[in-house]
Amino acid sequence: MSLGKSFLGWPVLRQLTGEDRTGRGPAAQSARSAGLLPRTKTADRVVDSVCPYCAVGCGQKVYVKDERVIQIEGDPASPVSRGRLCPKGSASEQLVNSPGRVTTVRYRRPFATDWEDLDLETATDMIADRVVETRARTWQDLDHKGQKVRRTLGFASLGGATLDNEENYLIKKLFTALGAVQIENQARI
Amino acid sequence: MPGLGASFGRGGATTFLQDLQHSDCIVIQGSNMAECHPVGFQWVMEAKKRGAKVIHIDPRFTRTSAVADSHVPLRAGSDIAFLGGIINYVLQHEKYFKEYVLAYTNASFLLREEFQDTEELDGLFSGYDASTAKYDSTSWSYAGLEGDGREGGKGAGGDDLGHAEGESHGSGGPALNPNEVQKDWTLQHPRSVFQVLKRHYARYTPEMVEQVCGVPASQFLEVCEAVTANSGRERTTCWVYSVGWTQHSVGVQYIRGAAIIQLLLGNMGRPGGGILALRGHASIQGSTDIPTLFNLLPGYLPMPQAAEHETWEAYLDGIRSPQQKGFWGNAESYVVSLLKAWWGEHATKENGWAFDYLPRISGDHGTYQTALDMVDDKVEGYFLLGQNPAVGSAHGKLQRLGMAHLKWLVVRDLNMIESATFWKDGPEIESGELRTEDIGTEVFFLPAAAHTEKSGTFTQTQRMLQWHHKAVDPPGDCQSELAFFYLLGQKVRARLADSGEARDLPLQHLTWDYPLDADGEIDAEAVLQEINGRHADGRLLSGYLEMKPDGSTAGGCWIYSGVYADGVNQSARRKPGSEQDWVAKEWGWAWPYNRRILYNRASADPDGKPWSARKAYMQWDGEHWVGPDNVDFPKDRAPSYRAPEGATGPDALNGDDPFVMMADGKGWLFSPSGLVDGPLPAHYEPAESPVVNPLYGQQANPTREVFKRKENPMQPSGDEPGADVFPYVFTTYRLTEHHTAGGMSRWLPYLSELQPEFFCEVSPAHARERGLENHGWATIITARAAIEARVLVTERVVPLRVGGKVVHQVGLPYHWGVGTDAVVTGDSANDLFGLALDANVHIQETKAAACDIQPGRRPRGEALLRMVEEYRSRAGITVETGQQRMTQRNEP
Amino acid sequence: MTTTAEPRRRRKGGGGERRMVPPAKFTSYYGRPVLKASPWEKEIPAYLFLGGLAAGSSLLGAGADLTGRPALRRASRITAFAGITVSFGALVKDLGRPERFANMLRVAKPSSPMSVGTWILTVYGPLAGAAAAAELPLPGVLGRLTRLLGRPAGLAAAAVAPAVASYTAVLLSDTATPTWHDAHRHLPFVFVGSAAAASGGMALVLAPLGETGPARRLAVGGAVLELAVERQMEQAMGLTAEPLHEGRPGQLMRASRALTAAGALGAMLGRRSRVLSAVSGAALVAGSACTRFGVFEAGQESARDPRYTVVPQRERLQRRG
Amino acid sequence: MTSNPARDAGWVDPPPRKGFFTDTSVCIGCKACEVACKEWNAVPDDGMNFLGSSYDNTGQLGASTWRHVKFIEQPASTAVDLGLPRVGLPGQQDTGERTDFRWLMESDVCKHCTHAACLDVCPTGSLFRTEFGTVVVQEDICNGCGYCVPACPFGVIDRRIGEKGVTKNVGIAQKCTLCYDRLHDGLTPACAQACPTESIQFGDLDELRARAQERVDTMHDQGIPQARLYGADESDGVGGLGAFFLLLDEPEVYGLPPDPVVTTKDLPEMWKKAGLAALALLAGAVAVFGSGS
Ligand SMILES: Nc1nc2c(c(=O)[nH]1)N[C@H]1C(S)=C(S)[C@@H](COP(=O)(O)OP(=O)(O)OC[C@H]3O[C@@H](n4cnc5c(=O)[nH]c(N)nc54)[C@H](O)[C@@H]3O)O[C@H]1N2
Ligand SMILES: Nc1nc2c(c(=O)[nH]1)N[C@H]1C(S)=C(S)[C@@H](COP(=O)(O)OP(=O)(O)OC[C@H]3O[C@@H](n4cnc5c(=O)[nH]c(N)nc54)[C@H](O)[C@@H]3O)O[C@H]1N2
Ligand code: SF4
Ligand code: SF4
Ligand code: SF4
Ligand code: SF4
Ligand code: SF4
Ligand SMILES: [Mo]
Repeated sequence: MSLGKSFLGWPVLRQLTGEDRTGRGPAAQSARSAGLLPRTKTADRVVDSVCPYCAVGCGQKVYVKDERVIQIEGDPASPVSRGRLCPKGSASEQLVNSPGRVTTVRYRRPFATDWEDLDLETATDMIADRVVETRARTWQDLDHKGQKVRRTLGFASLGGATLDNEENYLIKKLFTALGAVQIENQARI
Repeated sequence: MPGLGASFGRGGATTFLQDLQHSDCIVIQGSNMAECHPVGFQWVMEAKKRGAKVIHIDPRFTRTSAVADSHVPLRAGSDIAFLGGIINYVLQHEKYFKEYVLAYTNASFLLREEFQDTEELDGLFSGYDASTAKYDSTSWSYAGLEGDGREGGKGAGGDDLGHAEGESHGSGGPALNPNEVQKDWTLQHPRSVFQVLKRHYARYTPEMVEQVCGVPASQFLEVCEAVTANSGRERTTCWVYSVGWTQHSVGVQYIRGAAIIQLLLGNMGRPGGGILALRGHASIQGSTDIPTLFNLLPGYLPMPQAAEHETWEAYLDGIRSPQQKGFWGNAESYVVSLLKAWWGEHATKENGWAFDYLPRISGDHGTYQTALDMVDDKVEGYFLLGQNPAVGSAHGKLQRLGMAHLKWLVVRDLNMIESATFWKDGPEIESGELRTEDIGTEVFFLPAAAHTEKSGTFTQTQRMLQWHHKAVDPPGDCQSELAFFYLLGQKVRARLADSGEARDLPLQHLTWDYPLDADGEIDAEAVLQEINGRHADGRLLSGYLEMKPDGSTAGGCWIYSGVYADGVNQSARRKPGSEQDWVAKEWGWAWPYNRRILYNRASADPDGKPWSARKAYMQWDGEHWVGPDNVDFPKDRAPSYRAPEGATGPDALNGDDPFVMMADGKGWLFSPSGLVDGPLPAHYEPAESPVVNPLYGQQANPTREVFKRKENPMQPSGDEPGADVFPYVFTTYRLTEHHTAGGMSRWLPYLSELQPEFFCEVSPAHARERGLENHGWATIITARAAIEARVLVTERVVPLRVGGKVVHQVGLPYHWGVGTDAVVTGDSANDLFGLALDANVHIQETKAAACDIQPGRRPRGEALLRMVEEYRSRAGITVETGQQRMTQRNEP
Repeated sequence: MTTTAEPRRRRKGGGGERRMVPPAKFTSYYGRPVLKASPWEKEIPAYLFLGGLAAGSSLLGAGADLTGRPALRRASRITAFAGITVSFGALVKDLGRPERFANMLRVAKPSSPMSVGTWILTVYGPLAGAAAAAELPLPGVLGRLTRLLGRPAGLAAAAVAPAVASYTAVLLSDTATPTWHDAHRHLPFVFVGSAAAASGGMALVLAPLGETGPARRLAVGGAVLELAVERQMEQAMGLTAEPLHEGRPGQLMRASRALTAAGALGAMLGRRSRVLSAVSGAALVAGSACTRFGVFEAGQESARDPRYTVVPQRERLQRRG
Repeated sequence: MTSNPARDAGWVDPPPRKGFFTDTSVCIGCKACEVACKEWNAVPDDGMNFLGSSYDNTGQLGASTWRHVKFIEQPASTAVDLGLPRVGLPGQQDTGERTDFRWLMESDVCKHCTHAACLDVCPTGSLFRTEFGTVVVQEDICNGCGYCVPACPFGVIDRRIGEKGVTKNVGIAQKCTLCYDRLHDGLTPACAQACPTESIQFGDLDELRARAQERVDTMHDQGIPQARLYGADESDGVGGLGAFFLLLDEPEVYGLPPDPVVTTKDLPEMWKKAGLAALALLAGAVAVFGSGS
C-alpha cells in the first residue's frame, strides 16, 4: 500500500536519504500520524457544562461537531474541579451517546407482556388524562378527621436530585397547584 | 439536613470543598470521600500535602482510608458513641475553645428544671409518650421562656404531625423567642447547657467507646488528640460526612454529634473548619432547596399542615416567632413572595396571598409511606422522574410490589431502568410471586434529555448553583423535564380551564406562561428569573433582603434570590479559578448571597479581630466586615452593637451573634427545639442489631418510624430470642466505578467493565467461619430476602470485638439490580432491607442492619421464598417483631 | 492477594511432571504474568521449522547440483521451495492483518530480526522458486530459461539459506520471553542443527539410497549438533530452562530428542535400507518439528509464569548488589 | 539533561521529551485514567469479568486497556522487610489486631522506554519514536505481526482480539500513544488531565524527574523509607522510562519487572551467534559433500 502511493514516500528510501537511518523515527511515520490532531480541535463549538453525576459539580467542556457530542472533558477553569473528572465524569460522553439509550416512547398496556411504540404527543395526552381523572377521583377537601386538606393522594412522584433547579421548580409548582402532595426525591434516601 | 439546621441554622454544608486545603486536620466519618467525591477529594490531598492529618473513620478500609494518615474501623451504626466519646474527652480534658464557646454557643444558657436526660431515664429524654412514641419537647426548652419557647406554633414533635417537621430547618433555625433566656457565664450552673452536656456524655469513656464501637481505646484517644491538637486559635479541623451518617434510624443525631464537637472546638465559621456535608447527586442540594419533597416549599418553608395551619396567620405564626432574632424572622416576606410568584395577581392580602391554594399535609407522605399506600391500592399513578426505586430504595420488593398495584406509571429516564421493566423481568417474576399477565399497571416510558441537551442549574454540594448550557438537541422523543412538565401543565390546565370546581382554581390561576427560547422550548432562564424574584415593576431582585411581606415582590425561592442580581445570570459566571483567590466568588453563585463559608462572622473574635493571623478570614475594619468572602452577617454591624430591647428579626442580632438564622444567634450545643428525637445525641443501636445497647436500657431510637405490616417483617434485635439467626452486621455503600442504582453507570460499558458483578466483602476470618471463598459465591439472607453475590475476601474488612464478642461485618455495594436491559446486572442489596426510618427526615436505615451469610448461590424460584420463610420462622418473626419502640428495661 | 510464594500453576494437564529447580520464592501481582506471551499460534513454529527445512534443503540441492546427484537435487529443490512457500504462508496467516503483509517492506530495520528475516526471505524465496522451477518439466523457451537459471538460482539460494535457517533463532531470542531470550547464545546452533537434520532427513525420505550420502551425513551431523548444543543451552540457562522439560513443551522436547537421536542412529545404520532410511529421515523431520514447537511453547509458558521473569531479574539485581 | 531518544531516532531539533511521572502514593484508585483513556481513544471495553483480585477487574494492560489501575492489599509490616516472600491468599491471613495495613494502587501504562524493544523489533515501522520521544503504534501501518508483544519487557502492548468489523482495529497491536494527537495541539493526555489527585503528572521528562526526586526525598524525610522511583534512572536496562513511577514497594509487587532489559541490547551478540551458526551450517553442507564423494 505504502509502496503504491509514491516511491519517494517509501520509508526505506527516507531511511536511506534522511537522518533516520535505522527506520525508527521520522522515516517510519505515516502521513496519517504526521497529521494527527485532537478531534476536539475540529469541534464546531465548545459548550460549558457541569457533570451530571455527583454533587461535586465538576466543570465540563462539551465538544460538539455536526450536532453530536464528540467529547466531554473537565473544565480547567473550574476552581472546584480544576479540569479533573472522576471515572463517571469521564464517561459522560458515553452516557449521552450511550449505545443502550432508549430515545423513543415505549408503552406497556395493562397486563401486556411486552412494550409497544407510542407517539410522544399521544403519550402526553394520555398522561394528562390520567392525571385529571385520578385527581378528580381521589380529591379530598377534608381528610378523615374533617380537617381541611384540599389535596389528592391519588398520584405521587419520585425523583429530582438529577434534575435542574428550574425543573424541580416547575414540578413542585405544578404538583402543588394540582393539590398533589406526595412528591419526593433522593434527599430522603 | 436538620442535624445542621438545628445546630447552626441552615441545612447546607457550612463550607466549600476548596477550603479543605486550609484544614490542619480532616476527619472523614460516614463518608467515603475518595470514592464518592473523587474530584472534591483533591482538596483533601492538597491539605495533606501541606501537612494536615487525615483520619478516616469507617467500618471498612476504603480508597479513602488508603491515602488517609489513619483508618479507624468502627462498627457500623455506632458513631454516636464515638462522637460522644470525643465530646466527653474535650470536656474532661478542658480542650474546648473557651472564648468561642462562651461567645458563640448556647453553653451558658440555662435549661428548665423539668428537663430530664437519658442518664436519668435510661435512654429516654423527658417528654416521651409511649403510646405515640413521640416527644413533647416543652421540657427541653430554655429556662425563662414560656410554653415551649415558641409563641404561636407548637414545639417540634409536640403534635401528631411532628414527623413531617424535621426537615424544615434547611435555612432557618427552629422558632424560639430568646429574649428572656437565663444564662450563667461561669458555666457552672448545673442546669447550664454546658453542665448538662458534661453529665450526658460522662459515661462515653474511651472504654465505653471500645465496647460499643469496637475501636481500641488507644486508637480512639489518638483521634481525640489529633482533633484537639488541631483546633483552637491557630488551627482548625474539618469534619466531613455523607450518607454513611444519614442513613440510620438515628442519623440526624450523628450530625448533631459532630456539630457539638465543632462548636466546642471553635471550628465553625472559620477557614479550614466547619462541617462539610457531602451531598449526593448533581443537584440533590438543589432538589431540597427547591424541594421536590412533600413537607417543604421552596427555601425550606414548611408545607402547611392540616389542622395546624388552618389559616394564613396560623401558618405564619407556626413557622417563625414574631420575636425571634435573625433572618428567619422575615419568613413572612419569603412566603408572600413565593405565593405571588405562583399565583400572581390572584394572591392578594385579602385572600391571605392565596394561601388556601396550597394543599395540606398530615403526617408522613414520604416515599416509603407512599409505597405502602400503593400496596393498599390507595395510589393510582406514579411519576418516576430520574429515580430508580426498584433498585435504589430500601426494601426493593416492596417498591416493586407497590408499583405492580398502580393503575399507571410514568417513567422518565435516560435508560430503560429496572423500575420501568419490573413487570417483565423483576425478581418477583423469577420467583413466581408475580406474573406479568396479572400486572395491570399501564407503563409509559418517556425518554429524558441528558444534561448536554438542556440548559439549567445544578446546585452542588457547597450550595453553589452552576449553569450548564445546552449543547445539542435531545435525540428522538427525548425531552427535558422542563419541557415535559410545561407541556403537561398546559394540557391539564386546558382540560380544566372551564371547570367550575373550586379545586381547580389554583390551576386556573397559576402563573404558567413562560417565554420560549430560540429552539422553541421553554426558556430555563425565565424560570430561574422567576425563582430569583422580581419587584412589582418587573425589575429583578438583588437578593432576599429586598423581599417584602406586602405583595410588592414575587420570588419562587427566597434563598436563591440574588442568583440574578444585577440582571445577570450569576450561576453562569465562569471566571477561571486561576484568575481569582481561592474563594473564587466569581464562579457560579452560592446561596445565601453568594457566601462560601457560612457563619463566617465567627472567623473573628467577639471584637471582630481574627482569632489568629494564620486563620484570618472575615474581620471588622471599623466600618464594615471585610475579607475574601461575603460576610454572613449584616455588613455594617459593629461587633460591639447590642440590639435594643424589643428588636426582632435581623435587627435583633447583636454584634457577636454569628449564627444569623438562629432564634438566639448562637450555635446550639443543645437543641431545645427542632428535632423530634432529642436535644442531644444519645447512642442507640440500629433497628436491627446483633448487639445489646451497652449504654442504655433503651435499645434503639425510641422515636424511629416503623411500619408494622406483613410486607415489612423486621428482625429481632439485641438479645431478643431469634436475633442470633442473623448474627452479622452488614452495611451498604458505593463504589467509585458505579453510580447509585446504576441507571447512569450499568448501561455504560466503560464503567461496567470496571466493576462488572455484584459482590460482598468479608474478612478472612469471617470467610473461614462460613466457608466463603474468594471469587466464589455467597448468599446473604435477611427476613426480607436472600440474594447472591460474588465474594471478595479482604483484610479491608475487620472483625471487631464489641462488648466481649467478635462481630463480623459484611460489606455490600448496592449498585446492581435484576433486569435485562443493563450491560451488567445482579441481585440488589436493597432487597435485604426492611423499613425503619429516622423520624426527623424519614431516611431509611441502609447503613447498618443484621444478616446471615452462607456459601454458594441462592435458590431460584419458589425455593428462594421457602428459604427466606424458613429463616423467618427460625427467628420467630411476627408482625410485632422489631416494631416495639420503647424497650427501656430499667423503669426510671 | 497479590503475594504468592509459589505461583498458581496455570497449566491444565501438567500435574505430574518433576520440577528440576526448587520452587523459587518470589512476589507477583495475583500470579499474573509480567510479560505478554506472543500472540503467535502454531503457524509460527511451523514457519520456523519449514524455514529451516527449506534452508537445509537448498544447501543439499546446491551440493547435489554441483556433485551430480540429480534426484537429490530435485527432491531438495522442491522441498526447499515447498517449505519456504508454506512457511511464508504460515507467517502471513498468523498476521493480525494478513492483507497488510507488504508493510513489512516499508522499512529495513537491522534492529528487527523479522524485518531482516523478511528481507532475507524476499531474496531467498524467489531464488528457491527459480531453482525449483528448473525441476519442472516445462516445455519450450520457458523450460530452457528455467533450466538455465536453475543452477545460479540454486547456488544463490544456498548462499542465503544458512541465514534463513539461523535468523529464526534470533527472531525468538530477540524478545523478553525468558526462555527464548536466555537461549540466545545457543539457539542459532540448535536451529541450524535442527535444520540440517530435518533437511537431511527429508532427503532420506525422498531421494534414492544412492544419492543420499551427503544428506545422511548432514542429517546426522545436524542431529548431533542439535542434541549437544541443546543440552549445553539448558545447562547455561538456569531457571528459564525449566519450561523446556515441563508440561507440553517438555513432552515435545523429549519427543524431539528421542526422534532426533533415533533418526540419527537409524540414518547411520540404515545406509542400505530404503525403508529404514526413509523411516529415520521421517523421524528426523519430526524431531526437528518437535524442537521448534517445543522451544516455541516453552517460551510461551515462560512468559505466562511471572516466576521466570521475576526470579532471574531479582537474582541479577542481587548479584549486582 | 536527559538523553533524547527522539534525536537518536533521527528527529532534527525535537521538542523536549514528554513523559509521565505517576506518583502512586497519592493514587486513589478511581480509574478515571482508564475511562478517560478509553473515551478519548475510543478503545473498546475489555470484557465484563469479575476477577476477585481486590478492585481490579481489568487485569492487565493490553490492546483494549491502555491504562490499568492495580490494587494491592497487604499488611504494611512486611513492606519493610524487602524481598522476603509473603504468603497469604485471601482467607489464610489471621486477623486479630490489625494495626498496619496498606492498599497500594498504581495506574500502569506503557513506559515509553528510552530503548524500546517493541519499537526496535517492529518490522513494519508501525511502531516509531515520535518527536516527543514517545513510542507510538500507527494503526494504519501495523499488520499485526505480533512481534512487539513478546518483545516488550513490561508486557504492555498486545494485539487486539475480537470480531472483525464489530470491534475496531482487530488484529492490530495497540497500546498507549501518550495521546500523540493531543500532544500535537499542546494538550495534556486524557488520562493525566482527568486524574483527580495528580497521581499522573505529565510534562517535560527532565522536569518530572527532578520533581519526582524531590517528592521521594520529602517522603523519606517524612519517615516513609519504602518510597522509591522506578524507571527514573537512565542507566537501567531500558535507558530509563518515559513514563516512570514512584512506588511504595518492590516493583514485582505491582507486577512490574524488577530489572527490565531491552531485548535488543543483546541483539549484536545474537546476530554474531546466528552468523556463526549459519557459517557452521554452510561449512557442514560443504563438508558433507566434500567427504564421501
Ligand atoms: N462513585 C460514586 N460517587 C457517588 C455516588 C455513587 O453512587 N458512586 N453517589 C452519590 C450520592 S447519591 C451520594 S448520597 C454520595 C454518598 O457518599 P458516601 O456517603 O461517601 O457514600 P457511601 O458509600 O454510601 O457511604 C460512605 C461510607 O459509609 C460507611 N459506613 C457505613 N455505615 C457506617 C457507619 O455506621 N458509620 C460510619 N462512620 N461509616 C459508615 C461505608 O462503609 C462507606 O464507606 O455519593 C455520591 N457520589
Ligand atoms: N442500600 C442502600 N440504598 C441506598 C443508598 C445506600 O447507600 N444504600 N443510598 C441512597 C441514596 S443517597 C440515593 S441518592 C439513592 C439513589 O437512588 P436512585 O436515585 O434511585 O438511583 P439513580 O440510579 O441515581 O437514579 C437516577 C436516575 O435518573 C436518571 N436521570 C439522570 N438524569 C436525568 C434527567 O435529567 N432526567 C430524568 N428524567 N432522568 C435522569 C438516571 O438515568 C437514573 O436512572 O439510593 C439510595 N439507596
Ligand atoms: S466528575 Fe466525578 S466527582 Fe466530579 S461531579 Fe462528576 S461524578 Fe462527581
Ligand atoms: S513499555 Fe513496552 S510497549 Fe511501551 S515502549 Fe517500552 S517496550 Fe514498548
Ligand atoms: S504487530 Fe504491528 S506494531 Fe507490533 S511489531 Fe508487528 S507491525 Fe509492529
Ligand atoms: S496518554 Fe493517552 S493513550 Fe496513553 S494512557 Fe493516557 S490517555 Fe491513554
Ligand atoms: S486517575 Fe489518578 S487517582 Fe485515579 S486511578 Fe488513575 S492515577 Fe489513580
Ligand atoms: Mo444520594
